[in-house]
Amino acid sequence: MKIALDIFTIVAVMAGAFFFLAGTVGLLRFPDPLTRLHALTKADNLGLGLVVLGLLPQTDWPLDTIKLVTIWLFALLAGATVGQLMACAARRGGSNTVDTLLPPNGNTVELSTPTYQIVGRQPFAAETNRVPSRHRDADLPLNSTALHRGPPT
Amino acid sequence: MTLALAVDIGLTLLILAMAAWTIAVRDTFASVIGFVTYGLLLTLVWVRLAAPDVALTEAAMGGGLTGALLIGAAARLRSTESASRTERPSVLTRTLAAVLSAAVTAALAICVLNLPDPAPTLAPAAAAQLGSTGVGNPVTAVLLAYRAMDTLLEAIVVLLALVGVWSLAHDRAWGGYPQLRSHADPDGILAYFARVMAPVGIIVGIYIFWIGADFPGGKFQGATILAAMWLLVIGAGLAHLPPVSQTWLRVLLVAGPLVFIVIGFAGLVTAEAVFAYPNGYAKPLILAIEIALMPTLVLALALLVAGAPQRMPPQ
Amino acid sequence: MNGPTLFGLCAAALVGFGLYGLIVNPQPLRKIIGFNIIGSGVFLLFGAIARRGAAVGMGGDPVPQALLITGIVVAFSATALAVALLLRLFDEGGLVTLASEAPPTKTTADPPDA
Amino acid sequence: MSPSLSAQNLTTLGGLLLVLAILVPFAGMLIGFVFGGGNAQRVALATLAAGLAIAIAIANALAQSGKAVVYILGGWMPPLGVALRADGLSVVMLLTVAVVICGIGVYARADFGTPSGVKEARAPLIFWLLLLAVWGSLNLVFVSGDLFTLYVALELLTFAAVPLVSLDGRTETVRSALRYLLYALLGSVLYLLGAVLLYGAYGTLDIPLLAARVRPEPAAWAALALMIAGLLAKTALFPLHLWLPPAHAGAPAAASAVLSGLVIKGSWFLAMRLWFDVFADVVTLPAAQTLAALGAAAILVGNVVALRQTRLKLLIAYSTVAQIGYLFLMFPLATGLATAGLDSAMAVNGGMLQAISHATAKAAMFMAAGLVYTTLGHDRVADLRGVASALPMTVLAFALAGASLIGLPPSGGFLAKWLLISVAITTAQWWWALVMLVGGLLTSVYVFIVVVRTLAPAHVGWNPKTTVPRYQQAAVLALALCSFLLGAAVLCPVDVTQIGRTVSRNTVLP
Amino acid sequence: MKASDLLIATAVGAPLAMLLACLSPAIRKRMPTLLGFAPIPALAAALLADGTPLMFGNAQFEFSFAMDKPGAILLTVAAILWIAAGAYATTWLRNTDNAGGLVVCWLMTLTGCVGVFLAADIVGFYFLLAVLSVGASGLVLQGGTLKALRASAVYLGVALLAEAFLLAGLVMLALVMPHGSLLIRDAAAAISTSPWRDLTLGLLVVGLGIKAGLVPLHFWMPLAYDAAPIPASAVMSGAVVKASALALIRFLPFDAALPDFGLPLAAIGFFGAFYGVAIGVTQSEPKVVLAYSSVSQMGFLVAVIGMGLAVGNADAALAASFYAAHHLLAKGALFLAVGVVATTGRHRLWLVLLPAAVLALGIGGLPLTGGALAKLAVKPVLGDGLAGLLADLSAIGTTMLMFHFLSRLAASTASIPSTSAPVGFALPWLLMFVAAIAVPWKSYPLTGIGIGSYAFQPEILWAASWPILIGIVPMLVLWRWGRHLPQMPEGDLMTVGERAMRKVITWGYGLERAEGLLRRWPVATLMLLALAVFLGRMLIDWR
Repeated sequence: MKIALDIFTIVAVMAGAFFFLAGTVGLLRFPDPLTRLHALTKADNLGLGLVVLGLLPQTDWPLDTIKLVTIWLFALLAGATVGQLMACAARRGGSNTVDTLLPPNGNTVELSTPTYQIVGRQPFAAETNRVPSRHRDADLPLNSTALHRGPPT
Repeated sequence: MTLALAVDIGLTLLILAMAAWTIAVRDTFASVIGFVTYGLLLTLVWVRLAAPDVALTEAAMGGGLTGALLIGAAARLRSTESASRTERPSVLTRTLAAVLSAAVTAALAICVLNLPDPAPTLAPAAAAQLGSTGVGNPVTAVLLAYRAMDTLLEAIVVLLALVGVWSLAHDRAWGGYPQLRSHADPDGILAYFARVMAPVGIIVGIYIFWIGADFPGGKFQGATILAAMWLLVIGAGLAHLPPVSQTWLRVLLVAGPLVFIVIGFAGLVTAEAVFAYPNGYAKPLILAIEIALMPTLVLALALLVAGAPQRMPPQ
Repeated sequence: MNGPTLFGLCAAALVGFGLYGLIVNPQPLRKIIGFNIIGSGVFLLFGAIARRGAAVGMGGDPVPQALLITGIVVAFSATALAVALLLRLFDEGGLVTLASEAPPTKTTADPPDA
Repeated sequence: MSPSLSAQNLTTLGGLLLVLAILVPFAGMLIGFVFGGGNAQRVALATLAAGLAIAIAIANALAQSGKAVVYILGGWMPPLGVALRADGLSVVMLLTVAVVICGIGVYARADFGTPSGVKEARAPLIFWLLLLAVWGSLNLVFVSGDLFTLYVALELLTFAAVPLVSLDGRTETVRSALRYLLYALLGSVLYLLGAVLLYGAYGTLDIPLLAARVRPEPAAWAALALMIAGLLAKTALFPLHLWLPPAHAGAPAAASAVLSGLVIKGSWFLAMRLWFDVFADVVTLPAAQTLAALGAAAILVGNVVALRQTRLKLLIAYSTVAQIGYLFLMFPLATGLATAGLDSAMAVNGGMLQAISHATAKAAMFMAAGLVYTTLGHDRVADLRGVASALPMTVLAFALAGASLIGLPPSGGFLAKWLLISVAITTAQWWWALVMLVGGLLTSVYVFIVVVRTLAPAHVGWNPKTTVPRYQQAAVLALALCSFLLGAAVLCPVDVTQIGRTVSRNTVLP
Repeated sequence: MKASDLLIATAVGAPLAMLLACLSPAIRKRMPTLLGFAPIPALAAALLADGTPLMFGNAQFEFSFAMDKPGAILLTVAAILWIAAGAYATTWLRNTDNAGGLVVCWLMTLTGCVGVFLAADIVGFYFLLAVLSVGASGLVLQGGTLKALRASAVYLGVALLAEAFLLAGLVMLALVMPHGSLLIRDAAAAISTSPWRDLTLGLLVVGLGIKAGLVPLHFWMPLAYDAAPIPASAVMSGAVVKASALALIRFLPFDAALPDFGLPLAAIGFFGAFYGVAIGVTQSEPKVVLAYSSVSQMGFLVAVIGMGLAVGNADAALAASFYAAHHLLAKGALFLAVGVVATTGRHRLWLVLLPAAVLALGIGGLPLTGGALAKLAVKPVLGDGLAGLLADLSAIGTTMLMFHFLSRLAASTASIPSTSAPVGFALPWLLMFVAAIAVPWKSYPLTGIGIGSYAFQPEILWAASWPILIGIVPMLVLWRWGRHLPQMPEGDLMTVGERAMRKVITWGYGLERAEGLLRRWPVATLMLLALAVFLGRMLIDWR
């Protein structure tokens, strides 16, 4: 019985690792944030699930197993929230470049009204799609004209 | 070439690669992200070095709070990115820096390679007197019994850093509250996440604080998690940071060290030395000190991340 | 070549990287990251020494591990103070690099200082 | 099982005072932080008085017992626990810091009093809290016997000093505070690296135990080199002084006095403690002469650049850079004596006297510059007319402090110069004596320039911007007199600085 | 407390007490009138005190004051000059409003001067010499003109340079003193046996030489005496310079013959004597001419000391101090004369000029004056070989210089011919004139050099007078073609010094830029790492 569980663990963890690999390749290959998010959230969550599943038989019941599962749940919750937030920020900007993901770097955002308030940022013109997909985010030309500073306090 | 060594070598190479990338990449924000990843990888190394307490601290403090601090700062400083990049030092400076850093590294490597073989250690001494401290976890025993003064000073360091951060407020904003950058939609996903995670985080934080007496854990790790939860709730826009001039805030901030000093001097009466615990009462006293230190650390760490007061409270 | 020695050498390399970063990167935030990397290198060296001192059934010498925790918290406080100074410098509108400080001997109208 | 009995008999009578010397200032800071507003100043002044009393009590305990005052914290013996230890050197520095901080406290009542209308103002509250924090951390540096506790003390000192620099919040003071913080952090991380190597090689961080175990081997060399380099960065010895001039010139007067007079003495004292107590067997004459060569360069460059400054506070800041050079001239002299098998007490006493006379003189000078600034509205050296008529006591104090820095008798500087020159001659290292004499001449030039400029009669019809309260001038004059009359230290019967020196190296013949 | 201890204590204590009393403005206002009385205790001590030293301090360290023979002679005459100059200064200060500055500096210089004369231990001597220098530079500053500011800056700079040399010398001396005693008495004995004998002697001679105006380092003297007010110039040229001369006499070991040290010293001295005359002749301002005469006479005095050292006879000290005492009186009187002449009209000029002429020529050795006695006292020390000849030649030169001074003095009378000097100026001048004539005669036998009547033998008279007669010839030549001589700038070497200073300042600018470079972040951090590696390297090669 022990051997079977070990084999199951090895197989499950290998599968999990494979999905992580897929997720990473997706992160590097896909051209814009939305598709990258898609790859990451899908592949990595599944990968994590498989790895946790694979490790379950190794842990002794009941405390460690419950801990492992709760850790998995927290990871899922955190991953989903962050993914949704980034996707919302990307779509809200109507454009797909990494600059829109960042909060406007004006000094202070007036939080007078609880609703989220966009401070003076024109969306990018239609030039996003000419950005070659091979282009890594970090080297994106940072034309600060698109992002003009918020009202100085 | 045992499997463990292979894992260690892999981990080391991964960490060195991440550190090199963090230093070498041109964009500050990417460097910050690299640093956060580096912090999490370092947690793995602490686990490999059989130091779970330190792993918890590194994950909470090194990767978590420092990461949050740096990401916030990098976001605000993006506009100065292009200006400061022009001041890249000359090739001569960089080669000299590389040579001298390599020299220091080589010196350290030589020292590491001929550290004495029966490594001198204080583990037996610590273990021998662990009983009188009434605490199971030897690290907590060192922190709160053998070297109690260092922990007291360390709490004072955190408070002093907070006073230093608050001293950077404008005179007109003194007495106001720090303005944490919050962009949350009250009924958005972040608010929901905060409402779900906060209670769970608080339980986990107190749990880690509680088991710290006998198992890896402790007040710094627990306090950091609670501070993180408080920052999450404020980040989600569900609450405001208290104004700086609030009396209860200052009393709580100061309570930890003062209780520590009082109990320390009480030791003079009951156990003939400052910071000594009378026989049998060590555990309760240590717990009392830790309970007093918790609010101080939670508030101080959160306020350190929040920064200097910027906005006056609505009169 | 066992685990602690390997991580000791890794710590030495990290200190080297951190020093290089602290000297060369012009942005102060990158310098703070460099400082943190040096700090983590020093702590890693201390951890490796603790692991070498494992005895009496403990995973490592508890004294260095306790000092490590204190060190990490002190390093965090230092980073928080440095970042606060940096953001205040940014709010003042000053160019956020260390080098741009005006040479102290400029004879133009000197600023009113207290 | 109560802590081992040997801990009790090691803790001497005055031991508890050491714990008080550290915790009273910090407790005062915490209580002042809670009360806030005007009360913080009252709490601070009360703590000043208490701290001075404690320092005097410790000195008394040391003089009576004739050996170092020791306290084993928590009863845990040193390799595991932490011991506080105060020998002659520590007690002399404790007294100096107590006296100078009380002088600064009296002086600062006028500049950092909370205005009546406001419940709590930022700068006054922060200043009083940081003053107590600087004091507590300095006391810890002087009495702690454990290298890691000394690391935490250095960090406390830096965190207390940096906000003092940017207290008035102008852009260039914030920038110089950031430069100071980053450079000081680099220094303390190198110090920690050295401490870690020592623990790795010898298994303890306690000073006497280390002194017994340290042998000349790679770990000791690397540790000593890194720790001393780190401490030199924090003391701003010449090539590493990038942060000192803008920081000390930009800070408000009382803060500059604390920074220049006291804060740099903390890391210098620690370097001395390491050099003479811990690494006594590892240090070599060439290494000591490297330090003194940097000191000599500091004296020459610091003084010449000070001559060219147009603002008084920058002139005094560069004078600090030069005077720090003097502090490091004692290292080769003492090591020379030790390798020659003679007692190195004379050189160490010379260095201590130099440090004490500089602490009091420089604090008085910066506070005098502050008074000049409040009276004239500027501190341009070229235009100090009429100051002598407006502030006679302050100009006298500045002149006395200058005389002490130059080394005119009967000042402490003169006695230090006399001791160091005689050691330089006995150990045939006459060039350090030449450097000292040339440094004294260069210092006299800018002290003469400033004093003569203040003596010039004022423009007709000019009257001071604000009249300065008399007790501020009295505080400045008191500190200057402390430095000027320090030469009388030769009269005290017992050689205080050598009491209970943990390790006397002179018995070691090469 | 024996009587002599009390006398010595009040000698130094009185001026010190008055100086400290000046702290309160009320007393400072009334102090000018008391200036004349401050030196009286010093005069009493000089005349009455015996040799027992006064000690105060504890076992660790104690100041000690004592009165030896050279000290007694010089202190007596110095006290007389201080009293006369004090009276002169009282009237001088009557018409100036802020008298406080001069009073404080005056009392400080007086305390220092009396202290140096009485000091018997090294540290006390060095401390009081520092007080003397700072006070004297303050006196020069009281001249009030921009020239006075420059002169006092030069004076203090040179004084502190001398103090630096002196400190090094005294420390080397203290190291070789027998069982740690600090008394000057043992110093002379200890020097000849110390391993660094030549270096110590060199440092002491250079240090005291600067203060005594030895030639290559004399440029501050004409500047200071010209810029300072008249009473201050009188006191500085008389008492202050003699203090360092007395120190030379006390520190140098006369018992052991040191030809390889004494002869070069004598050579420098004689060169100074002739150099002073050569430059003095070209000057037009009477005070500057007197200053160069002081340079010349101090050179001659150092020559005497040098010869005494070379030949190793002990009574050279007494002879030199007697010569210095006479020069002190004469020079002080002449400076007061300049002040008196400046305030008297042409009609009453001869009333002042005649006595001044007697004193001036006396310096050259006019028979029957104190000068002749001084030259007589010094003759045995110099012997009659080359040194004797040089002495006579310098007498001729001095006479010529003095004639030139008298002609310049006559030209500097007050504009209104009928005015006469206020009594406050004339009385001290007369006191000094009488003292300059009477005291040498009275004290000559006391010093034990020879009996008074010996001086009247015809051949002694003739030996003293032929240099004066010969001196008249070059005076006539000078009076005839004097105008064509090149006009040397006042502090001759000073102009060279100023150009050097300007070059140093330009270096300063370069150094400052380099220092600015050093304070860049990358450079500073690289220096830190380089220092760490270098220190490590320095430690390693201990094996």
